[in-house]
Amino acid sequence: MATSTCSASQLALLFGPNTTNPTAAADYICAQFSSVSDSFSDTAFAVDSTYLLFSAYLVFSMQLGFAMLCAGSVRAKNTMNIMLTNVLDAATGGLFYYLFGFAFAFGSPSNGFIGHHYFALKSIPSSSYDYSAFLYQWAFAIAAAGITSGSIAERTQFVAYLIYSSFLTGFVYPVVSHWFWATDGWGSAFNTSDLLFGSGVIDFAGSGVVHMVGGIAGLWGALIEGPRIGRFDHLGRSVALRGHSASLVVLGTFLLWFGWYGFNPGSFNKILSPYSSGNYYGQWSAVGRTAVTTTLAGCSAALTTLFGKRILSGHWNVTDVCNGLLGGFAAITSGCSVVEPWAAIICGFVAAIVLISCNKLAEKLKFDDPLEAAQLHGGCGAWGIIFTALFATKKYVNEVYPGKPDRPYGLFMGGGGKLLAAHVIQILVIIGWVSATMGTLFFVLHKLKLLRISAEDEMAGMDLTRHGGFAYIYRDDDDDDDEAQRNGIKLRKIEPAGVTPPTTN
Amino acid sequence: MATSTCSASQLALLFGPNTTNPTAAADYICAQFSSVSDSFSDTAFAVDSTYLLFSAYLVFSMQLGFAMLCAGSVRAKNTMNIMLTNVLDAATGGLFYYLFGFAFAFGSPSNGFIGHHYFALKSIPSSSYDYSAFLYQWAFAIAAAGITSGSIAERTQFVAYLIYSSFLTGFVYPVVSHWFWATDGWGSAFNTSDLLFGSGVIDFAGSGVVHMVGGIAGLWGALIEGPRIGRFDHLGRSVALRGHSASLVVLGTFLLWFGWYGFNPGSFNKILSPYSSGNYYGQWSAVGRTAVTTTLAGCSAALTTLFGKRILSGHWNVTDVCNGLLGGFAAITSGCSVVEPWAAIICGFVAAIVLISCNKLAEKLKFDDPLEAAQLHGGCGAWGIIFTALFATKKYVNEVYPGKPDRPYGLFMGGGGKLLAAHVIQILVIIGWVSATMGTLFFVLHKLKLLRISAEDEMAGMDLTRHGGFAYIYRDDDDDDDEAQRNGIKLRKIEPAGVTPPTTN
Amino acid sequence: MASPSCLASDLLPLLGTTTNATGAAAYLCTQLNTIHNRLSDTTYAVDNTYLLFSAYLVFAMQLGFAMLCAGSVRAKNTMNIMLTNVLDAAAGGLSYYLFGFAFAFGAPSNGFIGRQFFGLRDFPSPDFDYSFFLYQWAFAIAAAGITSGSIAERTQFVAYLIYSFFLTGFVYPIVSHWFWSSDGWASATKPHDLLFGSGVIDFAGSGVVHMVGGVAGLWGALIEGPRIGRFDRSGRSVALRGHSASLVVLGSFLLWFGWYGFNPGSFLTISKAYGESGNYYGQWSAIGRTAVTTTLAGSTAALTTLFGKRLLAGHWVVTDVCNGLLGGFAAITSGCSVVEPWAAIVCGFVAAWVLIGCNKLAEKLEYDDPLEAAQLHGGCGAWGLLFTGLFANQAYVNEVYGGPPGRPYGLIMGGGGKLLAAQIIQILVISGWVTATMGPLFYGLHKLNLLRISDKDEVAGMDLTRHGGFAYVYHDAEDHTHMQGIMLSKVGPTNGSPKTNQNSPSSVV
Repeated sequence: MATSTCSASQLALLFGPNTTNPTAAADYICAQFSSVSDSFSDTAFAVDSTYLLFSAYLVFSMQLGFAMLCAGSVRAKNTMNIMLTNVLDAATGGLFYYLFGFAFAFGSPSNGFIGHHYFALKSIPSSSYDYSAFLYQWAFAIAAAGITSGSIAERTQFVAYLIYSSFLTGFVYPVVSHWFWATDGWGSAFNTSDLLFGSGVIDFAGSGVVHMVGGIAGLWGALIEGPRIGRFDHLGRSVALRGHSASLVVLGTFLLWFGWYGFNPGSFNKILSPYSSGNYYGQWSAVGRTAVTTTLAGCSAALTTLFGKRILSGHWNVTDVCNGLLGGFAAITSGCSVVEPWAAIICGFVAAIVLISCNKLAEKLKFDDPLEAAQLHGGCGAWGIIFTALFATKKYVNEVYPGKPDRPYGLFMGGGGKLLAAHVIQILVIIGWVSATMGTLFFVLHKLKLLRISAEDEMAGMDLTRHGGFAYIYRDDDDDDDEAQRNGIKLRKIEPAGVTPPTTN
Repeated sequence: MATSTCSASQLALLFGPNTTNPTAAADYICAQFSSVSDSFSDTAFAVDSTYLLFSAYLVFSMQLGFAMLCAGSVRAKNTMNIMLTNVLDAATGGLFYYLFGFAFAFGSPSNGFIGHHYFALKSIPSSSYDYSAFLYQWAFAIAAAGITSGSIAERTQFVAYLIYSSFLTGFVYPVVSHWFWATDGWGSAFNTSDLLFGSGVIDFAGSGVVHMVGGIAGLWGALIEGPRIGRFDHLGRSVALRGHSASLVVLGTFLLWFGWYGFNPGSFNKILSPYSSGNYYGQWSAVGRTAVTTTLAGCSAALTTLFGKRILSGHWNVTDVCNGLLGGFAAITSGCSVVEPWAAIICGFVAAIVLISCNKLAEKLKFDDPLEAAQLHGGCGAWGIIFTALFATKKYVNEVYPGKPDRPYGLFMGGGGKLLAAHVIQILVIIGWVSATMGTLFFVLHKLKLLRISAEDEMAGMDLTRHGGFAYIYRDDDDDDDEAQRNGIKLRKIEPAGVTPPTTN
Repeated sequence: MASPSCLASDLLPLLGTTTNATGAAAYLCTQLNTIHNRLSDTTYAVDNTYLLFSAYLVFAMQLGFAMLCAGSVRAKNTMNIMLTNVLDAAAGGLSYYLFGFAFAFGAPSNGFIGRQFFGLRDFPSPDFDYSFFLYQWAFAIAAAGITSGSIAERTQFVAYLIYSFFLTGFVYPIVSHWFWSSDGWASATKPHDLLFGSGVIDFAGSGVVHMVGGVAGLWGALIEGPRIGRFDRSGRSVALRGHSASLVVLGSFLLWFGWYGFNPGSFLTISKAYGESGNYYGQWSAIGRTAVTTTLAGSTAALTTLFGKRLLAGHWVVTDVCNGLLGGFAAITSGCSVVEPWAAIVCGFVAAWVLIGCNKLAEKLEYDDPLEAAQLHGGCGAWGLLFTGLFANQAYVNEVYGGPPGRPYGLIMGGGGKLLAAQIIQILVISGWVTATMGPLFYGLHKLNLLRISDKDEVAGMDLTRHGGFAYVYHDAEDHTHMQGIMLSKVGPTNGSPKTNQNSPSSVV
């Protein structure tokens, strides 16, 4: 944030020879100005770093949200497994994104396909990226892997999990984010030279880059593995395998909501950036507006799901409402910064319908995704990208993506079809790229018998066979009482189940 | 952040007598500059306070993390007990730290041993400490007490808990933090006059001051109480008494991770502090770097534990991974601000091994610590202090601890052994001080029969005997149906246990 | 921003005969004005950062409410109460966007109700930015969340939707207009014509948020009557304990965490000097102080409850301590910014006893509130308003509320009774207004048979009858049929569900 520089020579001329020592006076005054200007620069760095760091922490808290959402959505016997994968997403993601993920994504100057600087944070901080930028992007990267883990839950070998997670966080996702977010990505709206269709893709916080990538990867994983045992009965009817704890689902959903305030508004990266200096309206307002659009999209999606599901299934279902809510968020993520609040309500409304339809379709096709991750992040994410191309307003596009006047904007707002074309390209390219990489990976793992666990393991639950025991022990029996234990296990086999009413949705 | 002051008399001379009214002109201009400079000072206070306050809130959220971690790690019958202790840590800590803890810790000017100003926040805010500093330090103080509560869980009388918690938060911990963090502490690196070994101790966010203090206190408590009933069988073999909910453990761990971003980067206290004004590199970068080193240390510790435990016990164990993760964080806490990111990976790797070894040792010695708190915070904390003395880089040490050029730095980085010597002293002194105070306290409580609960209480669970009932009621029986209830209880006695496989670790 | 802008015409005569005095003066002033603009930008950025993150913290309280409510009800109603909490936030978002915010802050308007900014039209304005809307929305949904606790476990879902919409969209915004908007009739920030020359000091809403939620809950719970089994046939109180203390503690801590957005965040801006610019003491210190008073009030209330309950009930009860803690927070919310830290300790101490007293009273009157929300938010909230009238500190009142000097302050601090009078008026008016609006609403719903669920539903649990199943499935029935599961669960114990003695005398809440 440069204050216009003070030119001592110019000022000296203005003072002229009547002043005793015009040069010195001018120097003196200009030194003051330049010190002020330096202070401004310091302040701006401090404020922006504070903003970005706390946003990154919020995004990180989404990982906790994913963990709780996933844990609550699977059956108790696989809880340890899915939570471990979520912890490891963050941990392996941290190492791989540090070593090369960030370099692939943002290592400019580079080509349009992949970055190649800043491996292991070499030469960071630079004038373009500080450590806080790395931290923020890392939190995004692990979110993508977290999405996929939901799709393949309850039936995937742990080793397969480690492999795909490293590959996704370390390579597949960074490359996509390079394309659409780095200054030299081929589809990026920040690209300084050669914008795709003169516009570039406006995927502000990553409906495509994060959510669709995660969702499509999950789609392939779940397709190749096939449904869980018992998910479709011998007549092919769908049988809901309900998660074991709705409390954890709600906890996770709210934490994701909380974290989304880092995800969307945080994607501005800077808050101290006036649109016209000295005015009450600046990037800080845009940040606030983004938080508002995010909120409204989620809210309207939740309400639409509530009433939609009530009509379809006859129940007021909290887990469905939670999923609808998240679908609304996933959809608004792309356009959150460039649409009006009223448009966000439309976005959420349609997102809920998209999610319900995708779920119906999945059921028809006997596609089993324990967390609806492919439908939610893939389907609603794709809708979000289209939505942005329809509703982006001219004013906001130019404010948020400055530097090039007369950018194309939303079709319905009178901005022509160029943005829409770019966005359709984005959807196709992401589907293609993720299918080509993750699809292949899952297929190879499948062929190597590394993907799916055995049927016995699946029936018994992975926690017992792989993770050393169940997640919950609400009854305390002395663990050394071996006889009672053997009894317990024997009796469990013949004992009837607890109260599990069949659900119809 | 003072802009250099503008001297009107000097400027007036430069304008000279030919200017109509040189004094007034100079005054006018300088008044403008001094108003700008004041505004900068306001802005700096506002930014730094914002930063510190939100960091304090994050650190506070660690208390929630501890509560959930502890709750999940104990058996269901003691959940209410341990959660109550965590709530009270925060509450009693709030009062005692307000009344005298903060005064003992930071009440300068004082001697090197203990502070004696600011009792009950008298004369706060001052130019050195604002309310936000108190809040931040309070959140640290309650963390130390939270650590100890884990070690003595499931077998300690509630009264003993109240006594030790007040003593630790109000006296033992503040004194230690005075030594190493206050400007006149004898071992502090901020000490302006007389640095220990010309260096002072670099315990940036408190591997020693917080974690070792909590861990050693827990060690003595657990040693004096002895293991829980059933923890070691009559042959002396170790029997794992598993916690009742892995979900809560993961929830707690992620919350701690989230909070650690307040703990470590927040310890800078200020973010708007340039290293050289007008440059993109400043304290904001150091803050970001600290967040990155913290992340990487935790990640590498988690992965090391994952594979280490897989080799040792044959399971992929999520609670062990969580503990490993926390061990990595506890270790990096000391050096987080002065080491390179790659060194943090080493720190985490070793921390995981230290934790595994400490646990093996504890098993050998029949030391029972339900949360591994003494091993984790004591052991990894001590390693962290050593680590800092080995890997602290020259540049970062001088930036983070300015004011004295040519400070000693890490041994492996070529900085000589002075820092290491100071750090060894720190470890010894903390062990000595905490043993002398908390060891004695626990011993006295033990002799007064106030420490350990009766064997019957322990078998039945403290929740039933002391806290008015169990924490969970998942089965709803119609509460008026007394017969069913009596039946239920009767049947429970003769019914075998649920599936609790014996675990080997 | 305090810096006066530089006027070239001021500087010109001073430079006088300099070769190009006009040019020099214009040059210097352009530079300085750029600086002032940048300072203004910086202030906006810092204040918005502060307000946004505070809003996020306040939003986290909604999660806290959800977990607290979930843990405090029986397992069979968990899905129901959590759904209401999710919908509070969602329905509140739409209604507050469409008209709630306009009713509350749509100045210029009359003293009763605002009428600008419907659907965020003409937003942002110089007075309000989006971040302010977000912050106020987070407050509005908190009020609805409070009420949902009072009527838990026995209310029809449709009734819930109706009252929640009405409360967030109309009742609450109007109250907040009265006391917080710059043209509310009792607001302390009004430029002239203050109520009793003082206006009401309800800084973060002990009255506006907590009492509104609490009184609404009171009417709901009164009209519905107690849950089945809450009082036995001889009228003795039987505690119906919540199903998970872990969730209660989780919720309480999250609320505590969020309260740091609620109270200190209510300053709205942080970059503001008090008096002379360039001093270390400014609004940032007041914000820190507010966080400290909040902490101390809660801590004291928790400890008071701990020992008080130990004496009364003989147990160390964690859920009671959590409620006490929250009572302390609800009470300090009104005066947090204008009292000394030591006074906050007094506030918390009394709040704990107020809560215990209210609970005793509720038991006597056979009033059933599953979360003690009416007692906690209504009772402690009212105490908090009185407390502010007694203990508000002169210096702090003038710093925080500015305006004319010589504002009335706390009675005990020597500030006379005017503030206290205004605070009492506030309590009466809030009780009256909420009673007049929410009372008839609940009564109408009751008459239409839309309020309370059937006895059968209540015994079976709403999750099973309305929400498609129980919240928890800890043991997996792979292929067992529904009938077996239910049938057998009636006659025999299921595996892994500890039977607790729910009628143990210890669990009297």
